Order: sequence, then C-alpha cells, then structure tokens
Amino acid sequence: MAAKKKVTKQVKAHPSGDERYTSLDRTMKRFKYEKDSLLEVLISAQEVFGYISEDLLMYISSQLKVPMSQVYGVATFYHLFTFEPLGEHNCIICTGTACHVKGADRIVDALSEEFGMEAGETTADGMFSLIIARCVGSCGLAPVVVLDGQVHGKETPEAVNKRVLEVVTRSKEELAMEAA
Amino acid sequence: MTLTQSNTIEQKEVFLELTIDGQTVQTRPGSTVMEAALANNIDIPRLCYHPELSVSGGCRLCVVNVEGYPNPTPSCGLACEDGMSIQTQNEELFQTRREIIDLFVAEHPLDCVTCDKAGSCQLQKYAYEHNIKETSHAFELPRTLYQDDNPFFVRDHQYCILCGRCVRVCDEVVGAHAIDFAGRGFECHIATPFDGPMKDSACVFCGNCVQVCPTAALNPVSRMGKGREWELERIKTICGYCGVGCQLEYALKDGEILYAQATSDGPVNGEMLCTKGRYGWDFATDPQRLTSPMLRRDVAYEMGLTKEDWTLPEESPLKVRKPNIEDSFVPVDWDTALDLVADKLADTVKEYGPDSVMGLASARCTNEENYLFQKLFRLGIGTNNLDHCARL
Amino acid sequence: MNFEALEVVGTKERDRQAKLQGRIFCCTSTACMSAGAGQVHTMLDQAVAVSQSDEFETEVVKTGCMGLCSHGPVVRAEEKDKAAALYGNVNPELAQQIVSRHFPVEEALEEIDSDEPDQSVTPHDIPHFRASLRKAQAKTELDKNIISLEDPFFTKQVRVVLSDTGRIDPDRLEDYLAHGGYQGLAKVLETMTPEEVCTEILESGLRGRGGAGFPSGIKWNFVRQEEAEQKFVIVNGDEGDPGAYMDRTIMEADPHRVLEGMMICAYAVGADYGYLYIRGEYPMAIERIRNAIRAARRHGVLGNKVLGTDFSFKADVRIGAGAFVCGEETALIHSVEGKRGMPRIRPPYPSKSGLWSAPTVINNVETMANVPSIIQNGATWYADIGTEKSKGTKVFALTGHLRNTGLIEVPMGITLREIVYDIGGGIPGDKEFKAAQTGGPSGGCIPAEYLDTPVDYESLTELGSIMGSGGLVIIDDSTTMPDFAKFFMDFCVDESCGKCLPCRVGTVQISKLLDKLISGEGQPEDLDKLDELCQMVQTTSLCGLGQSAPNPVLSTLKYFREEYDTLVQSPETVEAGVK
Amino acid sequence: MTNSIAEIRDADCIFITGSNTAEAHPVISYEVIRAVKRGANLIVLDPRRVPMVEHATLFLQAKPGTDIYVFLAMMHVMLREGWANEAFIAERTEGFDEFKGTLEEYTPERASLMSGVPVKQIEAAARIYANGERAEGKSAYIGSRGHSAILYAMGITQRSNGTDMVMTLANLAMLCGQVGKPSTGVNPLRGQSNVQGACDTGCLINVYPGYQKVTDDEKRKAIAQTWGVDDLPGEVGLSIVEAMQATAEGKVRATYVMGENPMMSDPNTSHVEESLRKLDLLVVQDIFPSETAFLAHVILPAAASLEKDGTFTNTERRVQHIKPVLQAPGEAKPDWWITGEIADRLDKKLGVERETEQWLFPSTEAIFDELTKVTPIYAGMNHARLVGEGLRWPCTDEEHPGTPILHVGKFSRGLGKFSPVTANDPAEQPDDEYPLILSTGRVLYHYHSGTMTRRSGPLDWVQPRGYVEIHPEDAAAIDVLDERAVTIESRRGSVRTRAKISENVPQGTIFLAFHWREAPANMLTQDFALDPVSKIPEYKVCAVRLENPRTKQRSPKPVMEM
Repeated sequence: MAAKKKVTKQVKAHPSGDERYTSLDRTMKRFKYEKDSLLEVLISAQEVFGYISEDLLMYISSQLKVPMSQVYGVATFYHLFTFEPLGEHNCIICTGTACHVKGADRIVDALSEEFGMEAGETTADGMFSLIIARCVGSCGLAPVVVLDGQVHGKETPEAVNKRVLEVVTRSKEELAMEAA
Repeated sequence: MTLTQSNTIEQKEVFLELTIDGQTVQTRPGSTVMEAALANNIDIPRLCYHPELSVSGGCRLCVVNVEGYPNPTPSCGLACEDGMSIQTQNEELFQTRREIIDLFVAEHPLDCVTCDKAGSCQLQKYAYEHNIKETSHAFELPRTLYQDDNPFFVRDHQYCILCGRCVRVCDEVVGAHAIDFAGRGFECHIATPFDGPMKDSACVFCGNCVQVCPTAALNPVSRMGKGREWELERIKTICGYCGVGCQLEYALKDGEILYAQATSDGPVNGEMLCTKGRYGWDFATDPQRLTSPMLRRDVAYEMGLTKEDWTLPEESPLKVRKPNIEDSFVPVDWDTALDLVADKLADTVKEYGPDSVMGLASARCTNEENYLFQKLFRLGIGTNNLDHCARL
Repeated sequence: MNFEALEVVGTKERDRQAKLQGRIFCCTSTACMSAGAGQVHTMLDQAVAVSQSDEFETEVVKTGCMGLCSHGPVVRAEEKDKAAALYGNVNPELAQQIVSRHFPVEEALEEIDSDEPDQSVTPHDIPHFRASLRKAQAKTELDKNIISLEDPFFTKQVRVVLSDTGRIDPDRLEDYLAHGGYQGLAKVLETMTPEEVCTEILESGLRGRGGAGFPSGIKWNFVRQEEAEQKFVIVNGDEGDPGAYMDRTIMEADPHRVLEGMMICAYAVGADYGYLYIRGEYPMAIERIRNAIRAARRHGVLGNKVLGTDFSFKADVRIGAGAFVCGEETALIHSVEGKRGMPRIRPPYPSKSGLWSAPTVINNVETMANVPSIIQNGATWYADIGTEKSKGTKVFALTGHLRNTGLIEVPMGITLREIVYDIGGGIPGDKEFKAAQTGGPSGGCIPAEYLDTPVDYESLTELGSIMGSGGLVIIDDSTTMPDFAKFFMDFCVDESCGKCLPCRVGTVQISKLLDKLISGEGQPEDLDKLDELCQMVQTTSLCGLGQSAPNPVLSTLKYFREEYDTLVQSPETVEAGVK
Repeated sequence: MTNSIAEIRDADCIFITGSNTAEAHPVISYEVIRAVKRGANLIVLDPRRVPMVEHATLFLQAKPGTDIYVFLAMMHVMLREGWANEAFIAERTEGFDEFKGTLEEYTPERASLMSGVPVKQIEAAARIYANGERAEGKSAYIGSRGHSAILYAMGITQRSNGTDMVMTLANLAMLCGQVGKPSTGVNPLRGQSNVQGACDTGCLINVYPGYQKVTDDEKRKAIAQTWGVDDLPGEVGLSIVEAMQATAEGKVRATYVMGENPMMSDPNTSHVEESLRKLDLLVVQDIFPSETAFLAHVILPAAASLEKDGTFTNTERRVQHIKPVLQAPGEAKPDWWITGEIADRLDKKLGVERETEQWLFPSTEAIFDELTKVTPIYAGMNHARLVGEGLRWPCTDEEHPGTPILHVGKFSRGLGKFSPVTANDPAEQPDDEYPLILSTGRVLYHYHSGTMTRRSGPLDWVQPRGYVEIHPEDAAAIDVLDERAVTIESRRGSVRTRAKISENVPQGTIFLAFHWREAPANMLTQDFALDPVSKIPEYKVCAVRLENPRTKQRSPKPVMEM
C-alpha cells in the first residue's frame, strides 16, 4: 500500500462498554486503523448507530488518529450521514429525474402538509421522518418511495399518505397500549 | 526567498523557456506558470494561491490564456512547458475576472468603509481594479457566524471567501489541522470540530491562518477598530524569543503595536510565525517594566538616600505570591546607580582580585551587548568568569 | 487453479444446464424486487419443487435485470429446444401458472381436489399445492402478461455489456464461466503483452462510458507507460446521476464481468490493486460484487499469482457516501482515500498522480464491462458496431413519460426516434414528445426537431447536451422547461462541493434567477443575464460538475426560449411546474 | 546548526532527538512537517510522546537517559548491515578503525534491554537514517543515498554526558556521510534568540569571541592588541554552576547579571539563592523585576529587544539586524549603553587610562565594527551587509558570501574525527526513596522563566497555570486525579503544582516545565553532576517522588521489571 504507515496506535476500547462500539471497533480493526479508512468507518458507524453523534466522531478521530476537524469535515460532506436520530418510521421519497417528472414533488408536499414539517425533518414525537433522496435507482417504477426500507413504486400522494398514516397510527396505538 | 537554493547543489540546471505577456521567461521544470510569472514580476490576480501552500485552484481568478487552449486556464496549477505562450492580461480575461469578482461579492459584504482589513484586503484590491462597486447578482450571505472566542484572532465568517488558505496552512505547515472545510456547496464553511471554540480544537494559536487570510475573515483581536491599514507604521525586526530568528513586522499606530505579522521576505521563516512571536509582544508595555535604576533599601540607607534601615527578608522571593519591587527598592538616577556599581566592582577587584567577580551575560541580548559585556570582564576587570544561559 | 481447471468448471456447468428440462429466470434486480419479485421467486422455487418427482430437471435462477423495469417483476421461462417466453407484472399466483404451463405437474404425483388456488408462499400441504398448480395450468390469465420477444424493445437492442444479464445467476461464478466468463482474462494472461492489450482496446474505439468519452486505450497506455512501484485501478460505480442506474444493474446482474474487465485493465497497465467504488445506496450491488470477489478469490482468479501466472491482483470495495461530485475522478480519489470528495485541479491527471499519488486508471462500471467482450471477440468486431467516432454500444436507463421504461443497450448511432418510439413504445396517453434529457444534470434537453439525430458522443455534444453516463429521460408536453431546468439546477446547487467559486455561488445565482423567472417577476434582461452567468460558470468552473451544471439551462434556453419569453412577457398564462 | 533551516523541507529523513520541536521551535517544526507531507520519514527518539510524534513514521520511546545506547546500537547495526558510507569515511574522516572496535559491545539487543526500545525499531531507524529512506514520493536530490538530517536540542546536551551525546550524533552523521550536504548535518536547535551570538561573541568561560581559546596565547594576544593592552586573562573561568559554588564558598564576591534569571533557570534553586544572598554586590540588569532581581543590590532597567538595535545570530548562524520598534519605557536604556557606562566608570575608579576609547560607543554599528575585528568568523560582516537576509558565518572577508552549510568538502578541522564514546548512565538514578525521573523543558505558550510570556495577555490566557505531566499509573499509585494538586519532592527541595495525567510521559517519568515561579522546577534539579567538558547541568534527569498533599501518599517503590 502506498499509504504511509504511521506510528503504532494506542488502541483502546470505548469506555462506555456499549456493544455497538465493539462492532465499530471490528470495522476499524478490519481496516487496520488506517487513516484512509475514515469514510468506511463512518459509514459503518452510521449503519450501526443510525446517526452520527459528536461522541462517535471524537471516538473515531482518536482511534484512527485523524484530526477531529477532518473527521467533522468528512462527515458533513457526504449526504449519507445524519446527525440526529431518525424517527421510528421513515419514508424516503426519491426525487430523481424520472420520479420528478412523474410528480415526486407532490408526494413530498402531501406528506409535508400531513405532518406539518419540511422534508428532512422528524416529527416532534419522534415517530416519523421525511427524507428526500436524490435517486434510489428504481427509475422504471417512478415515482418511488421507500417506507421503512420497503420500496414502493408507481405511487400517488394519496396512497403514500395512507401508507404512512397506517404505520404511524399502528405504532402510536401500540405505544398507548403499552402505556396502559 | 532562497528556500530552494540549496537543492541545486547536486542537480543539473535545466531551464524551460516560455513567453508570458510577450516577455521571454526562463524557469525550472516542474514550476507553474504562476510561479514563473511571479518570479518575473508579472502579477496575476489570485486569491486562493499562496506560494508556501499547495495549489487549490478554487478561486479561478488566476486564469490566463494559453496559446492553443480553448478556454482560459488557471495559472496556479498549470505546469510550464517549453515554448508555451501565455497571456495574463487582455480584455476577455479582464471580463472573466470581473465576473468572478462580481460573484465573490455576491456573498461578501462590501462594507470596506468600516472594515479593519481595508487597505490590505485582496478581494477589495481586485474589486477596485476591476471596477466592481457592488454585485450585479442577488446578494446573499451564506455564512454569518462571528466567532470571537479567543484573545488571538476573530473569525468573521461573512468575509470568508473559502479560499482555504487557512485550512492548508494549518495542515500542511503547522501540522495542527485544527480547522477544515465542513458542509458542502453554498453551506460550505471553515470549521473547527462542531464549530466549537478555538480553544477546544487542536489550534496552537500560531496565527498563520490569519497571516495568509486574504480578507477580513480572520483578523488579530489586537487591531480590531484601532486603525486603518494606511495609517500604520511598519517596522521589520527579528523576533526576540527562540533561536530560530524569525523576521517579523510590527504594525504600529501612534507608537503602539497593533499587530505583528511575518513578511514574505523573511529569510528563515517566510510568512510563518509561532504563537509567541506573533502574539507575545504585549509584555513590552506591561506596567511592571523596570523604568528607573533602583537601589535595595538597605543599600540606599547606607548611602543616606533613605531614612529607614531595612534588611532583606529571609523568605525566598519565590515564595512571595505577588512580590512588589517598590517594597524593597528605591528609584535613583542613573549616575548614582552606575557610580555605585563601578565603586563596588572596583573595591571587589582591588580587595579580592579579578576572579572574585562573576558575569552572567544574556542569550537574549544583542551581539554588540554581549561583546561589550565580555570585554568589560576580560579587559576591564580581567577575568574569564563569564558565562551565560546557553546551557539552561 | 489454472486455466484448464477453470474451463472444466465452466464445461461442467454447461453440461449440467444442457441436461435440464428447462430453466426459469426470475429477475431479482432492485426494481423488480420492489415490485414483489422476492415472493415471485419463492413461489417459482416451490412450484418447481413440487411439480416434479425425485430429480429436479428444472431450476429457477435468480438473475439481475432483464431490462423491462416498468413491467416488473419479470420472469423468463426457457424449455429445452423451445423458444423462450417472457412474462411481465408477475405475482405469486401468476408464477404458479408459469410453472404449470411450462413444466406441468407430473402425472404420477398424487394430489387432492381443490378449487382454491394456493396463495401461500410455502407449500404446507404438498398434495393440495400440486392440485392448485394443476388447476392453474388451465388458466389463461397469463396470456396478457406475455411480453413478445419480437417487440422492438428487444429487437432494436444490441447487447454486449448486457449480453448475460438476466440469463445468469450473478451469485454463481460457475454460471459466468459457463457463459464464457474469464476467457478474456485467460486470453490476455496467456497470449498478450500489456502493450497489446492497450492497443486492442485502443483499436476497438472504446471510450469512457462515464460521460466524457475519453478513449480508454489512450488512458490505459498513459498509466502503462508510467514508471511506478504501485499503480491502481479504480472502477467507478458511484452512479450519482439521478435517473440513471446502468452501472448498478451491471454490478447486480453480472458482477464477474466487471471484475474481469478490471483485471484485464490491471494487467494492461501494471496495477496489482484495485478498488470498486460503489454508491452506498446500492446495497445489493455492493453485496453481489463482494460475493463475486470472494468467489473469484476462492477460485484463484483473484489474489496472488492469478490462475498460476505471475500476475497478481487484489480487489476491494469502497462505499460512496452520497456525493454526486465523486463521479469526478479526482474527487473520487479523495473519497477512496477517506477524505472530503473535493476535486483538485488537473493536471496532474490521475494517470500520473492518482490514488495515494500513484498512477491510477479510473473507468466506470460500464466501460470495464465492455472489456471482456472486446478481448474475446476482438477489436474489429467491436469497432464494427456503432459509428465512426463512437464505437460499440451504450447502455441507457430509459425513463420518464414512455410506455416501456427500463434498461436498454443500443448501438451507437441509433436515432433518438428509434429509442423513443420503437424501444420505448412511444409516449403514453394523448401527450406529445417534448424533449429528451441525456446525461442527467450535466446534460441537456434535446427537442423534437432533433429526434433523428444519431446518438453518439459528437452529435449530442453538438446539440449542447452530452452522452453522459446513460440517463435518458423522456418528457412529454405536460412539463414546462424552465421548471425542468430549475430541477437540475437545484440538484447542482445541492451537490456542489463548494470548492470553486463559479460552481458554489454561480449555481445558486442561476437558481435564484430561474426562481425569479418562474415566479413571474423576471425582466427581459434577466434572460441575457441568465445566459451570461451560465456561460461563465461553464467556462470557469474547476471540475466537470460545475462546467456542465448550466447545460440543462443553456439547452432549454436554446430550444425552448419561447417558454422563458412567455415567463417574462406574460407570466400569468403559464402554470409553472410539472402537471 | 551545520545546515540551514530551509533545507529541512527537502530532507528525505529527519531524525529528531531530545527536542520538543513543535513547542520549543515551532517554526522549525513547520519545515519538518512540510518535509513529512512531501514523503520524508520522520524518526523521533524521546522519552516523552512529544507533539512531533503525531507526524512521525517511527517513534523510539527510550527511557530517560538511555538514548546513548540506542545511538550506539544504530551505528552497530549500520556496520553490521553495511549501511555505513565507506567512501565518505575513507576520504573525509580519521580514527574510524579505533572507533569501530568500540561499537562492538553495543548490540541492539543490549540497547533494547537498557532503553526499552524494540530491536526492530532500532534496526529500522538505523536503516532509514543511514540510507536516507523516504516514506513516499521522490527525493529532491539525485544519488543513491537520501539526505538525512539530525535535529537535537537540550534533551541531548542537558545531561551529565552531554558532550559524549553530541559527539555520538556527530559520529552517526559521519558514519553515514550525512554531513556537508544540503538537508543533512547535525543540527542543534538553540533555544534563545541570541544564544548563538552570545557564544559567538565569547560570553563563555573558555573562549574569546569567535571561539578562540583563552589558552591560545597567540590569538589572545592579538585580541589584546586590538583592545590596546598587551595581554588578557588566559585561564578558563568559572561556569555558572561552578560560580554558585564558589560564591557559597566566599570566593566570588560580586556578580553582574545582564538579562538573566538564575533563580528560575539554574539548577538547585535553594542553593542558588543561598549563594546569591552571600554576595557583596549583585547587579541585576533586566527588563522586569525578576526573581533574581529581588536579591540584587542594584537593579538597572534595560530596554527590551523590541526597543533597541543591534544584531542577533540565530541557530543556523545567520546574523540579522534588529530594529527598535517601541520607545523604551521611562529611564530604561539599552544594555550596551549601561555596560559601556559601567566599564568606563570602572576604569576611572581603578585608575586605568586607555589610549583609545574602549567603552563609550556612539552606536551599535561601531561596536559591531570592533567585534568583527576580533572575531574571524564575523570578519567580513558589517551592519550594511546584514540588510535583508543577513549573513551566515563563517564570513571571513568582505567578499565572502557567508556559509549556508558547514563542512562541505572538508571539515573545519580538516578530517572529521571519530571520537570513541562509552555509554554513561545519568548521574542521579531513581531509587527506592525517589523512584521517579523528572525531566524539565518548555511548553508552547511560554518561554524560559516566563518573565515575558506570563506577562503577555493572549499567551497567558491559554496556559495561565503550571502543571506536571504524570503517567496515569504513577498518578493512580498515589490517588491523584487530573487537575488536582500534587507535590514533587527531590533531595533538594519540593514544589507543588497540579497534575496533568497524560500518557505522553512513560510510566516512571514526570515532566515539569520551568516557566512557573509558583512551581519552580529547578528547586528539584541537581547541580552536583555537570558534563565534564561543557559544564552543563543534568536538567533532563533527576530522581524525584510524588506526594498526594491530601492523603500524604507517596510514590511507591518501583517494582523490578523482568
């Protein structure tokens, strides 16, 4: 590898003992704590934790010996990383060109109106996040939405609203029952 | 600067020849058109380029016409080739640069009348040269953070043009990498981790970012609101701290230092300084400075200069929390003090011989002073009991 | 393992397949999966299992994309010595009918009577399930799902890169070998010098399919001629262009083809390490490529001393984290190095100083996927396809207002009209063709009067658009062009990395001007200003993203000027936006 | 420095030892970092994990005082592996055969045992340094061997065997031929603005200006003639530490201190204070009332360097002009004026009459002109020639362009001499009573005894208080928490400061900067073992223990390793 090998690392596990950190440690170990693996490690952190916290960035910075400002710079550069936890349910609206010409914006508008929030936000009760994606690559099925990981194609604003309301209401009811 | 002079000792001299604005220019292989032009006093407008830093190519102001190239090309990253023909100034380039500056000021306030950097701001200079009075676009300020979180420098992001010189100097020269670009696109800005205070970052407060900043985004705290650039007197000298011998320039107004900076012609340090050199000059005006010769109270009493007898406290001066010099000493005039010293030295030499006198010179005094000091001991007193803090 | 052993594996697999009574191919590409292909596949598997006795003579193959994404899930049934049949919009019930039509339940197998078709995905009750299959045999609903293979959608295509997609199991190296896989690699390692490989690629006329169309042979030669201890090959699979999914499909459907192309390239340039940089949003592609790497390593195709020769090559996957600008070579390199994906000034080009400053070849997935076929069939064969300057085929993701949308591969030089009306089946409803957007946010809009333009690098550039990576969006007259241009501009604003001024600020100003126009507040001089600004951003931006960002605006300004004029003169008559 | 600061950026390998470059010489660290960014290898050998280690390719963390074994073992390895520069040794040096034999016993295994540095690291360092290997990228130089530079500072010299250490580094460079070429050499980084100049101008016990030995009759008499007398004292004088002892014994009766603060900077402060109090006359000439000034009979206010003109000589031998920027406050005067006045008055009191004026100069330029007359290495200089980039000595006549690199083609003494060295351990070793090692040094934001920097608003803002760096294990042993008070005791005294728990120091070693008058490090350091040649006290190693002032727990006896 042309990448420079630097001074041996002082590797120490995260003091919290949180198991998710163990998983992150495995990723870093796989990359031999190379500075160049920063992006891969961040992706893994996003996957494991669901979002990137300050604590997490500091941990990665110290483990990979990458300057903190660089870690912050990289994390804020890529769209993949979110800095707040997502809602219980999330709906990704594809706004790729194909979806756009087939009316993805109307789906976004409808959901925004329904939940009274902008795209990219999470409802105050943490129940639902509305996310915009550049293209999920299922252009043949435009317009496409991804609700809780499930892809739905050839959608209409009404149908999406209905779907989302269903899952959110169900969760709310479950919560209410648990509380009771 | 003669920084790369030493390289040539073992290398064969090879030169390329190219034409810049009709002038035949010789340069070494590997140099850029920008370097060749600047070395020949051909001034190409530039904002993100800095001779001590890697090439960024982000400001696009340094575009030139190259014969055979369809579009204007930035000269900062353009490697010289033998026989190249370059034009750095013409109407088309002027218009292109004008449009670029027009865009720059669409996100940079033109409040030069109250700006501390006015007069040394590069953007202001180019706006003036290209007759941009205001932007022709819709003005919008994407960066508004004002961070005044340390006594060294102020970060006023509204003036930042994202040239990235500060980021590069911090990483490539200082090695601290305390700041980096964060976010992207229009929201891109220069940030410490989490946009937090400078002190929480890896910053070592060397101020080299302030030095290379072409606009008012980074300014020394000490000069804020204290004077306009053209009112300042500038004096170059050598830093009084460590042995590196950096050249620096003090900017003064009414005899008061407003800030210090390095100059590009510093033979040792170029445009770089450290935190002590750049910011550690205010001790000179500290009220505790010694301003007149003084005799210890018991000595003064012996000489009849004070009425009360006094003895030196047994407690070590190191143990006294805030020692006050006036408690133990009385000011006298120079003649009194000098005569007393000469008297007592003469008495000692006469009584105990020259080797009963010891001299401690200073590694912080000039060559002339140290020379004279050792001469005093060797010629005037006649001893080699003469040392200084070289070893400490 | 050496070449012979590898060939034995391929022959064995071919023999096995030849013995089968038939094969059912189920598309499990992302598009079909989201339309329910998962359940369809399970049903096919179960139905085949219960419809036959001890020996399974039919197999169900999970494949990558078959092209007709708008009709997903798509299933293809092949009976021995018979013409294949293709079915679209398949659901589990139809899946039963497909199995029972082509591979009826064997007489000998017992069953019970039942009127109800079994909808359960797993056959809890085999006899009952068999009965339902036998019933399904009689049904004719399936007929309307038959897609004619004689449809121009298929006949107008020429499949080189996609020749095996939809016909092989992407997770099985054996299947790839059975289709002649790794023969190209074997050929170069056994019989060709690196220089000859570069010459072959150069003579084939292959040009980069990522957008700029730089001749790949020249690029490879640059790197080959560099003297360096370490060289790299990077395959760019970070398809950031909204509305395009060619590379994704290739990686999902035929991952070994990409690996093979990459290795031939590595051999040709003298690299021993390669990265596949794949978009994070493509988990399936990542998975399949990783599987392929593992399988290749297991078989000695990857690693030290490839197939017993002196050539060694290691490959690794790097995941892109969502930045369109990383399609630019130098930004991509920074991203692989774990940095912010900001482009740097060129030269030096990556061929001289790329990844970790080592000479580096970067080609996109489609370019690499062309390579094995070129090597196997020869440069002349490839150069015979296409036009004089644009050789070979091009894969397009055909989307928008069309009857048939999906993934197509066409010879260079085909006209837009053929693509839209023959392959795409024309515009649905009573709408008219208005424009075709090629090249995504970096491309331009081509109006109806240029429908007969041949699709090749030069012609598209001449029209103010670009070939791009292969996004081809057809829009009908319900879309207003300034709004459409604004859509792309906003994309570029969002994706600008922020490094260079024209792109960072210029795109924002263009977007603001478009806003002003669309909201009806535009002045006539704003149009000139828009034009000027676009040209300035185009000529002065640092990288390709900024340089091409104004293309959608410029091309719509050029071809649909009247729409902009109307916005300025009588804004009240225009209903902005997508209808 | 044998070489130039600016050359460092082109080096292929940089070997830093006994120097906290990033904090004590930040601007030189910039050059090192530039070199590293271009692909140079950086080797750091230090007991502490100094900031430069972040940029290093190889970090050899030797226990304090054991680095000599590592250097010798590196040379042992070089000879064993054939990495020595045979041609250079044959052409340019002498004494090699004798020297070679002395290295045999210093195997890397032995060095590893003594220093705790793994054998592999010693071998790697030897290979990289000897061959000038790069980590990546192309060398700025043509030739089979890359260019390696050694940078060192007080970590090497402030030792009871400091002279041996310096000679060892010189041997190392000669062995590999890494001297006399750009970006190579043995480069001491000097800590104070004009420490080089103070040495050059003869403020040392054994030499007259220009390093002319006081014992060299011919040269001494030549100087005497220039000064208008027949001869001058020809015996080596007393060094600072020796003088303190002599003062305590009543042999030294008067001391004139110009711009120094021995109460803070000299070892064993209690003893220093005791001595100073005994003087009949203590004159302190300074810009601030320093700790020493409080014991003076007479204090003379001096102008700061910002307020006067003259010349400074930097660590790379560059003589540069300084200019007055500010007005000196009140009655403060430049030191040269004060010294001249004292000398003039002293002559009168002693009844000496001189044929020509020797003391009262109209300007610094006039002093400099006289200086160059008696200082051959400065002979070609004058103030006018120093405008701009200054001049680097030796500069022997008015046509001489100055000397950027020493020993090019030929050593100053002719052939370079290999000096056999035996490894000696530090004078004061930790024991059961004082089980820890104290090392002293600087921090980034402060300078020397803190007189200036602690009066600078911004600098004091960053680091207003002193601290002692303690390894977590050593802190845990006495239950001291981060930021809490801790007492450090040595056989000579004790100081109290707050603990900074850090893994930058190895277990068993603590670090205390000497800037803080509240916690004067030199209360602890020893003054009994000086380097026999240079008379430098051993600041870098002395035995101490820690005490938790709250619980009275003391550093426990060390557990024997192995």
